[in-house]
Amino acid sequence: MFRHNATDSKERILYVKKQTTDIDSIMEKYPGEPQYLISLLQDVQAQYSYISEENIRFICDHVGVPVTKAWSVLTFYRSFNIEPRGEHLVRVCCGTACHLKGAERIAEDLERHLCVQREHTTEDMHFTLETINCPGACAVAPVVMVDDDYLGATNQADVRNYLKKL
Amino acid sequence: MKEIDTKKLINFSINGTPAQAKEGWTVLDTARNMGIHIPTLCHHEAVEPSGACRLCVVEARDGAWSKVVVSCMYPPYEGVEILTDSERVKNVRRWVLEMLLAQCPASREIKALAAEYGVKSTRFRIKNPEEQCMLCGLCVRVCAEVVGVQAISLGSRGVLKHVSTPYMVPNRACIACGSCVTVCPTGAMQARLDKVRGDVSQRTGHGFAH
Amino acid sequence: MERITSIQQLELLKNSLQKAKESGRNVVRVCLGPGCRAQGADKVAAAFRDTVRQQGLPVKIEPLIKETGCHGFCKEGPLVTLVPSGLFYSRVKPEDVEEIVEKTIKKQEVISRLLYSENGTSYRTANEIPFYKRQMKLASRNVGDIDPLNIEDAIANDAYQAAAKAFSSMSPDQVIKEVEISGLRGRGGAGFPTGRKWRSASNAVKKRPGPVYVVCNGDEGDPGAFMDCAIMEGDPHSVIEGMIIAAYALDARQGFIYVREEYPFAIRNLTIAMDQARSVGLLGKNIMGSGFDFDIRINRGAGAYVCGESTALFLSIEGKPGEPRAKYIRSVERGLWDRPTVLNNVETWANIPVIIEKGGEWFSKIGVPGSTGTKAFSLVGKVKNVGLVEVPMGVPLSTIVEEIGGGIPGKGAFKAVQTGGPSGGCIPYKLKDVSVDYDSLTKIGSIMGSGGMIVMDDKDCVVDVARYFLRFLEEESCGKCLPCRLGLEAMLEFLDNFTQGKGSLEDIEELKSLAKAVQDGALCALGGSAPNPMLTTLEYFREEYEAHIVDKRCPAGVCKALITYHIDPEACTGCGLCAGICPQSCITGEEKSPHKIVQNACNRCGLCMDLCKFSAITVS
Amino acid sequence: MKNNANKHAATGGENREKIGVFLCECGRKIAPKIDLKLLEKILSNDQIISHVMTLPYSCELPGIEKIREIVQDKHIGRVVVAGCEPRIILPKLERELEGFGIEKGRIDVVNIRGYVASVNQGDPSQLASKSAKLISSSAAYLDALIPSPKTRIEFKGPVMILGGGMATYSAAQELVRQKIETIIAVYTEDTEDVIRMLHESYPGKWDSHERLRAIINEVNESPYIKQITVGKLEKVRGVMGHYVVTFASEKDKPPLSYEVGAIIAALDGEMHNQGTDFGHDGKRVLCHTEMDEHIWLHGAPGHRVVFWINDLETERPYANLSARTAWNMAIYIREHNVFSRVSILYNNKIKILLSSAEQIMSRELGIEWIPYDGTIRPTVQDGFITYNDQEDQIEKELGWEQLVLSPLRHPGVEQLKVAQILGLHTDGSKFLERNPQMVRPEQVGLDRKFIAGSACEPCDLKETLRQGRRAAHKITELIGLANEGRLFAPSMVCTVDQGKCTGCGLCREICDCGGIAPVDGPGGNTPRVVDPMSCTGGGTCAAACPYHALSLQNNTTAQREARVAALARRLDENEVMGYGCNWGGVAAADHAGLRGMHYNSRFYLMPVGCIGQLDLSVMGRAFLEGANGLLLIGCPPEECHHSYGLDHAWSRVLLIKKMLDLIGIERERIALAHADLNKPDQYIKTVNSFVGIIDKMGPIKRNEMMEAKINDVYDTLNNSRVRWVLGASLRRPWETTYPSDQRSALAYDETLFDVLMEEFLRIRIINLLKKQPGVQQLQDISCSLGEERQQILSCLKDLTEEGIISRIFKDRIPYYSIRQE
Repeated sequence: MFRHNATDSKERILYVKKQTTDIDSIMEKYPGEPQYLISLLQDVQAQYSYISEENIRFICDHVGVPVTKAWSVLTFYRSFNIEPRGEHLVRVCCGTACHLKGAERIAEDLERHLCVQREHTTEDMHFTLETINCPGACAVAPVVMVDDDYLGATNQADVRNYLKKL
Repeated sequence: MKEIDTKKLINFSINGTPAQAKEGWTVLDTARNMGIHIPTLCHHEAVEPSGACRLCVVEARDGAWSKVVVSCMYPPYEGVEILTDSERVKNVRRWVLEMLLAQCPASREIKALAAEYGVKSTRFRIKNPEEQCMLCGLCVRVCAEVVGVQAISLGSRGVLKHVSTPYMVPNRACIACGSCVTVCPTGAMQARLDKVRGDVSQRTGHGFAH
Repeated sequence: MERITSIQQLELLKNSLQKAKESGRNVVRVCLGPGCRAQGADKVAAAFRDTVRQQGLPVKIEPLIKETGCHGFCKEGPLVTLVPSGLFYSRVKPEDVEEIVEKTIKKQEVISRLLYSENGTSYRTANEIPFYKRQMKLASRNVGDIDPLNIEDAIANDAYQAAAKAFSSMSPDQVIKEVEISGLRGRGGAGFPTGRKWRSASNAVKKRPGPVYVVCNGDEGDPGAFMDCAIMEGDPHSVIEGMIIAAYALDARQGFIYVREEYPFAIRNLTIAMDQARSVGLLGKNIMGSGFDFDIRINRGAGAYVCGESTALFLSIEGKPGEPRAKYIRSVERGLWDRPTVLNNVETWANIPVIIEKGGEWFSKIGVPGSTGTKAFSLVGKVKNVGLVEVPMGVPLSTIVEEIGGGIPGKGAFKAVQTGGPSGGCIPYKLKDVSVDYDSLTKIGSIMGSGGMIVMDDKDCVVDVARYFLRFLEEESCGKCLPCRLGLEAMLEFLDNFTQGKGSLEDIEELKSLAKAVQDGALCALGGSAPNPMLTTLEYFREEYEAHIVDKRCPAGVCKALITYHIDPEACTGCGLCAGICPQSCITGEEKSPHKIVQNACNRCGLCMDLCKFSAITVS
Repeated sequence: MKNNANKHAATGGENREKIGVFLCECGRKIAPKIDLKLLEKILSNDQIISHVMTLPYSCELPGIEKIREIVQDKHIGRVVVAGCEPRIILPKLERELEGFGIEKGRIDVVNIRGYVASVNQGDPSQLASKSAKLISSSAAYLDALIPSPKTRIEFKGPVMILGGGMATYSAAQELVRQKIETIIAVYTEDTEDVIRMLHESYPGKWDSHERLRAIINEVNESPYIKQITVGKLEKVRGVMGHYVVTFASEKDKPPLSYEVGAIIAALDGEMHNQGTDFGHDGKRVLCHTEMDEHIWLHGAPGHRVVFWINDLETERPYANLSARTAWNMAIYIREHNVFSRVSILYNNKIKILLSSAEQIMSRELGIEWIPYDGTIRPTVQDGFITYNDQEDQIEKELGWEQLVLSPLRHPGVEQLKVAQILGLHTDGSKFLERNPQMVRPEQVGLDRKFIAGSACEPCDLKETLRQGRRAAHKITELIGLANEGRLFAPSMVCTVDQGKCTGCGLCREICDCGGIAPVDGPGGNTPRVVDPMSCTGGGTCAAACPYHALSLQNNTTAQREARVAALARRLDENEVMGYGCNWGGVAAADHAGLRGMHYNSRFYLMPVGCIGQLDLSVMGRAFLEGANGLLLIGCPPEECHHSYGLDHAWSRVLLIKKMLDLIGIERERIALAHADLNKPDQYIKTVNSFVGIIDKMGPIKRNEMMEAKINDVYDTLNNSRVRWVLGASLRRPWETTYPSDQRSALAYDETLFDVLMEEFLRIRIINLLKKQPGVQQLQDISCSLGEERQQILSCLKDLTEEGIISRIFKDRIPYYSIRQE
C-alpha cells in the first residue's frame, strides 16, 4: 500500500518541498507596516490556499495590526478563504457576457454535479466551486476556469467531462 | 490637534433660520446647537461619524443645485440652505425605516423611530424575526476609538455583514466593559455581548489579543 | 542593457532600436490577450517557438516570436500577425503553425484558409477588415504590437518619449496646462476632467505641503469589461509613463497601481515592465538622469468591486477593508493617508503620453467638444465581432455595434446596449444613433462608464438583466450604508417578484420611489448609481415589465418561473441524451422517437436545452 | 463631628481651584425631563461650585468650544459635566480639554441622563433636586483632589532577556535590529547545544533548525548583544525602566547583578512522558520528545510508526498541537526513509485542518490520517492498536512497530520559579497566565510583564518565536516613546508613601497585577514601591493598607470620602445611596438608563473604578455623615476586572456589619451586591429590593450618643490593627474559591470580633477623653460609655502603658486624661 520505489519518491518529495514555503520567508518580503496586510494575506493564501488562525496571528504581528482588523479585511475581500480549499479550484465566470450566455445554468449544474454550494469545497476536498466576476475572456463566453486553465465557450457537459479527467 | 481657525464664522441657513457655524462644525452639530432635531442612529458623540445609517440626511440647496447629504459629516459652507425635512429627505428616511423594520424587527427603538415617520409595517421579507442589529458599526467604533481594544469588528460585507470576533470565537482581547452595549442604538449588542466576551470567569492565558 | 542617465541617451537608444526594427526581420506576433489565451493562444506561441527551434532556420528568415497583448478581435482568436508582410491570420491552431512556418515564413505564400473572411471577402491585413477600419487607437496604440515583456520593443515604439519631453522642455505647470487644454476626461466612468483634477491636487499640496500620491485604478470590476486589462497586459509602459509624467507635474514620489487579482497576467506584465524600467533608469531613483525620483508599487485587489470607488480603493491600498467614506472633502485633497492624491483610470493614464507628445491642442480636436479623444470599449454579448475596440468620441452607437461589431449573430434582433456596467443604463434600439460621448449618454440616462458595452438581442430579458446587475451590486455592496445594503436587497425583492409574475403595477411606482431614495441616500457611487439599469429599462422597456406583471409571461423566455420547456417533436431524434442527463428525470420517451417533458416535475434548469445537439428544445 | 469632617478629605486651602459645572440638554433626552433652570439655581448655591451653565450638547464641537472658552475666561480648574455615561464620553472630554488646563483626573462626568432622566419618573423639579445632589457630590470629589504630577518613565540600561527559552533569540533578534542594547542570559553559549536541546520543548521541528541557527547567528554577530551564561535567577528588584537583576553564582563568588531597563522572560514549558500509561515504555511506545531523540540518534526508522494523538484521552486540550508535531515528524520520517510507513491516528472530535498543498503532500508521502470514533478508547496491544472506525463502527486494528503518544505538557518547575521572582503568582501546575485581568481603557495594550514561550500556554516553536518578537516589539515601542520623552505612567495608579510604609507586605500578597515590588532598604522590613507600568489601578491594595501608606493617585480614598460625605449630607431620610463599580454596577445602571427602564428614584448611585477600591473608611464615612443605607454593587463573582475587588469588598462589608451591630444599628444597612452589565433588569431588582429593606427599617435614630458611637466606629475602621487583622482574611490570588478560603472560618471570625471589640473600646475611651478635656474617673468613663468597669480598666491600663493617656492619682483615686504632647 505504501510501497514507493526510491527514485520515484525522491522526485515527488522535491516537488512537494517547493510547495510549502515557510511563512517567515513570505513575511520577510514585506516591511512591517499595516499597508502590507493585504499583500501578505494574498501571498499566504497563494501558498497555503487558505489563511489559518495561526498564520493570521503571525501576519498581524508582523504588520502591527490587531487580529480583529485583519479579520474584517479577511472576510471583506472575496478572494480570501478561512478554511482549506480543495485541490482544484473551479471558477465559473458570472460576468455580464457570460450571464447572457447561460453561466448561471452552468454554475447551477456544477452545484448539482459536485454536490456542493458555490463558494464551498466538496467533502473529499477535491474541488472548490467559486463564481468570479470577469477574468476578461468575454469573447469566449461562457467561461469556466479550472485552476489556471480556461474552458471557453463551454457548456455543462464539457465542464463535467473536464472535471472527470482530473 | 487639527489646525482650525475657530474665529471664522460661516453663515448659512437651516430650514430658513439663519445659522452660524465655526469651522470644523458639521450641519448636525450646528442644528443641535440651535435646538433643531435631526434623527440619527449611527451617530455617537464619543466617536468619529461614519455616515452609515443615512437617517440624518438633509437636503443642501444652493440656487438650482440640490443634493441630499448626511448632516453628521457635511461641513456647511457660506450661504448654503439646509432643509432637514424636505420631501426628498423624508422619502429617504421613510424607505430606510421601512427596510429597517424588515432588517431588525425585534428592535423597540427602531419601531418607535419608524412610527414617528408614519411607518408602521414593512412589505419586505423578514429574514430573522429576532434580529435587532442594523450594523451601524457603533459598537466597533467605540471599542476601537474609546476603549482601544478592538475586540470586535465588522465581518464580511454587503448583506452578509455582521458584527463578529475573529473566527467567531469569544475574543480574549475583550475587556468586558460593555461600552458596546451602552452605545448600541437598537439594543442588539445586549444579545451579542456574551458571544464576544465569552465566559469571563474562565478567562486565562492569551487569546487573540495583541 | 545600460542604464539611461540622460535624455539624449534615450533618444540614441530609441534610434538604434528603431533601425534594428526596420531592418525587415521576420516577426511573428501572437496575440496573447485574455480572449485569445482562452482559445489556446499560448499553445500556438509555444508551437511557433518549438517549430522554429527544431527547424533551425537561417538567421535571415528566422522569425522573432513576440507574445503581444490583446489585438482586439477576440472573436477570431488566436490571432497571428506576420511582419513585415502584415498578414493577419485568425483562428490559428497549434496544428497550423508548421504550415505557417513552411509556407508563409519560408516561402512568403499566403494560407488563405487562415485569413479572416467576412461576407465572402477575405482580408490579408488587419487594417482592411471592417472591424479595424473605423477604429482609432490612442490609448491602446501599442497594444498588440509590442512585446510587453521587452522594454526595448516599447522604447522602439516611442515609449518614454513624452516623459523625456516633459522633463527636458516643460515645467510641471505646463504639463498640467497641456492636459487641461486637451480636455481629457477621466475614462473610469464619471468623466471628471483630468486636467482640473491635477490642478486641484497641485493647489492642495501648495496649501498643505507634504507627500502627494499618484494612483492608477486598474480595478476594472465591471463584469464584461476588459479594456484596462488589455492595456495593462499589452502596453504596461504607457501606464507607467503616464504616471511618471503626472508625478513630475505634481512632484509626487510614490505611485500605486491597483490591479484586480483576477488579472494575473496584467500583474505579471506590469511587474516585469516596472522592473525593466527601473533597471534601465526610467523609473525609481534619478529618472533619466533628471534628478527626479519616482517609484510605483503594485497593489493587488482582493476581489471587491467596491474598491473601484476612489475612497475604498485608497483604504484598500492602506491595507483596510474597502468601505467608502463620504466624499465631502474630495480625494484630490484628502486621499491616500489623508494626503492629496491623483487617482486616474488605466486608460486615462495611457492617454497622457500621447497628449504630452502631440500636444493638448491636437488631442482636443479628436472627438466632439466636451468629450475629446478616443474611448476604448469592450464589445461583448450578442454581437458578431466580440472584442476590444477604440473609437473617437462622438461616433454613433450603431456604428460601433453594427459596423465594427458586425451586428447581431444568427436570427436575433438588436434590442439594446448596456453601457457603463452595473452603474450604467440600457440604451434601446430606437436610440441606436446616439452619439457616444459623456454628455449624450448621461442625457438618455446611461453613462459612459469605464467602457463595457453589452449588446442584447431579443432573447435577453431586460428585467432579468436589471435583476442581474442589482444582484451583482448587492453581492458587491460593502454594506456600510443602509440605503445600499438594504435598498438593493429591497429592490431585488421587487424584481424577483416581477420575474415570478407577482407584484402589481403600483409596485413599479413604489419601486421608482425607492430607487430615488437609494440614489439620494447612498453613501458612494456604487449605491447611488445602482438603480440606473433598472430605471433605464423601466423607462424604455416598460411594456416588458408589464408583460411580466400583468400577463405573467417573459417575452424573451428567460425568467424561470414564467417559462416552460418543450421538445419539438419534429427536431427531436430521440437520442435520449436529455433523458439521461435530466436531474429531475422528467424527460420521458422511447429511444429513437420524440421525447416529452413532464411539466410539473421540470425545475427549468435548462440543462436539456443547453446540451441538445439538435436544438430540439424550445422555450415558451 | 466637625473636626472629623475633614479627617481624610484634602483641605483645599487658599489656592483651591475653581469648579465649573456644565449641564447637558442632550436633545430630548435630558432637557424636558429635568428642570435644568432649577438645577442651575440649586447648584449655584453650592459654595464649592463657581460656575454653572447649561449647554445643548457638551460633548459636541460647539459645546466643547464653549467649555474651553469658559474655562479660560473664568479660570476654572476642574470640570463637572452632567450628561451621559462617563465610561463612554469621559475619554473624549479629557482629550479635548487637555490642552486647556484641565488635565486628566480633573474632569468628572455625572450620568444624569442614565441615572435620573430616563429611569426616574417624577416631575422635572424633583429630578432636578436629585441631579443636584449627585452633581454636588461629584464636585466635592473633584474638590478633594490633590493632583499628582505625571510620572515620566525612562529606561536606564539595556533590555535583559532571561529564562533561556527559545523566544530569547527571536526577541533578541528584533531588539538588535532596532539597535537596542540587549543582554541575553542563557544556560549555554553554543548554538549547536541550543539546537540539540530544542526537542525537549519543541520536538519534531527539524525544518526549523536552519532558521533558528540563522537567528542565533544574527543575534550573536550583532554589536548590540551581550551574552552571559548565568546560574539561577535569585532576585529582581526595581520597577520598569530600572531593574536590578541578581543571579546566583558559584560557591565562593558574590552573586552577579545587572542593572537593566526592561526584562523579557523567555520561558519554555516542559514535556513529560506518559509514565506507564498507554503502555509507554520509552522504547517501543514513546512520546514525542523521545521519538525526536530516537531519530536524532538512530535516524528515521524504516518500519511502521503509528502516531496516536491521545490528548483527548488524557483530557488535555492540546490535541491540535500534538497533531502538528506528529505531522512534522511523519514528514521527516517519510522523507528520510522510504521503507518507513507512517499513520496518524486521531480522535474524530479533533478537527484537523490541512491545506490543499498539505493534503497533496500527505498523499504523495503516503502518510495515513485515520480518524476514530472518539466515544470508544483505542486500546494498545502488543504490536497492534485497536480502534473503532468512525465510518462503519467496526473495531479495527492497526499494526505498529513503534507507537508514539502525545506528551504531557507542564510549565516547568524552574520556569515557575522565575515567574514568581518576577512578581507573578503561580500555581503549581498551571500554565502562566498572561493578562488575566481586564483593565481599564487607558492601560489597554500595555504589557505588564513580558513573557514569551510555551510556559504560558503550550504552543508551537513558531508561536514561541512570535511571542518573543512581539514582546520585543512592545518594548521597542515603549523605549521609543521614552526616548522621545513621551512615555508617562498611567494617571491612576497606586503610589507608596515611603514614610508610612512599614514593609509589612500585605499589599504585595494580595496584589494580583504584580505591580507592587519590594525595594532593598535598610533594616529588616522591605518597603514596597509600585511599578506604575504594571499597576492596573485596581486599588484594593490601597484600601487594604493598614497604615494608609498606599494610595491610588488622582482617585484617592480622601476623594471618595469627600464624595460620599457630600452626598450623605444632602440625602433625605428616605433616600438610599450606593456605590457601583465601573464594570458591574455602573455599567448595568448605564444599560438600564439606555433602555429607559424605570426604577426607584430614591436610589443614588456613585461610580467607583472597582468596588475593591472602597476603603473601610469610605463605608464608615457614609454612615457618619447621615446615610441610612449603603449598597455596593460590583461585578459578578470571578469576573472582577481587577481580580478580587468583589471578594475584598465582601470581607470589608462583613466587618462593617459587625461594627454596626456593635453600636446597635441594623446589619442590613450595608449590603454587597453584584450586577452583570448585560442584565439591567437584575440590577433594578437589586436596587429596588435594597431600597425596600431600608424603607422597612426607617432611618437610623440619631442622637448625640449615637453620633458619637458612629464616630468611634469610623475611627476604629482607620485603626491599623483592625485593618491588619482584616487583611489576613482578604482573598489571595492563589486562592481559588469565592468567597475566600473557609478554613477555620469561625475561629478567625471570633478573633476578628475580639480585636474589633478591643480596639473599639480603646477608641471610645480615647475619643471620650479627647472630647472632655480635663481628668475623669473610671466610674465616669464607664458611665458615659455604658460598659463594664472591668473591661475599661484593663483597657485603660494598656493605654496608659502605651503612653496614650496619662493617669494621675488624686486621693488614691486614679484620674485619666489624654496625654498632651
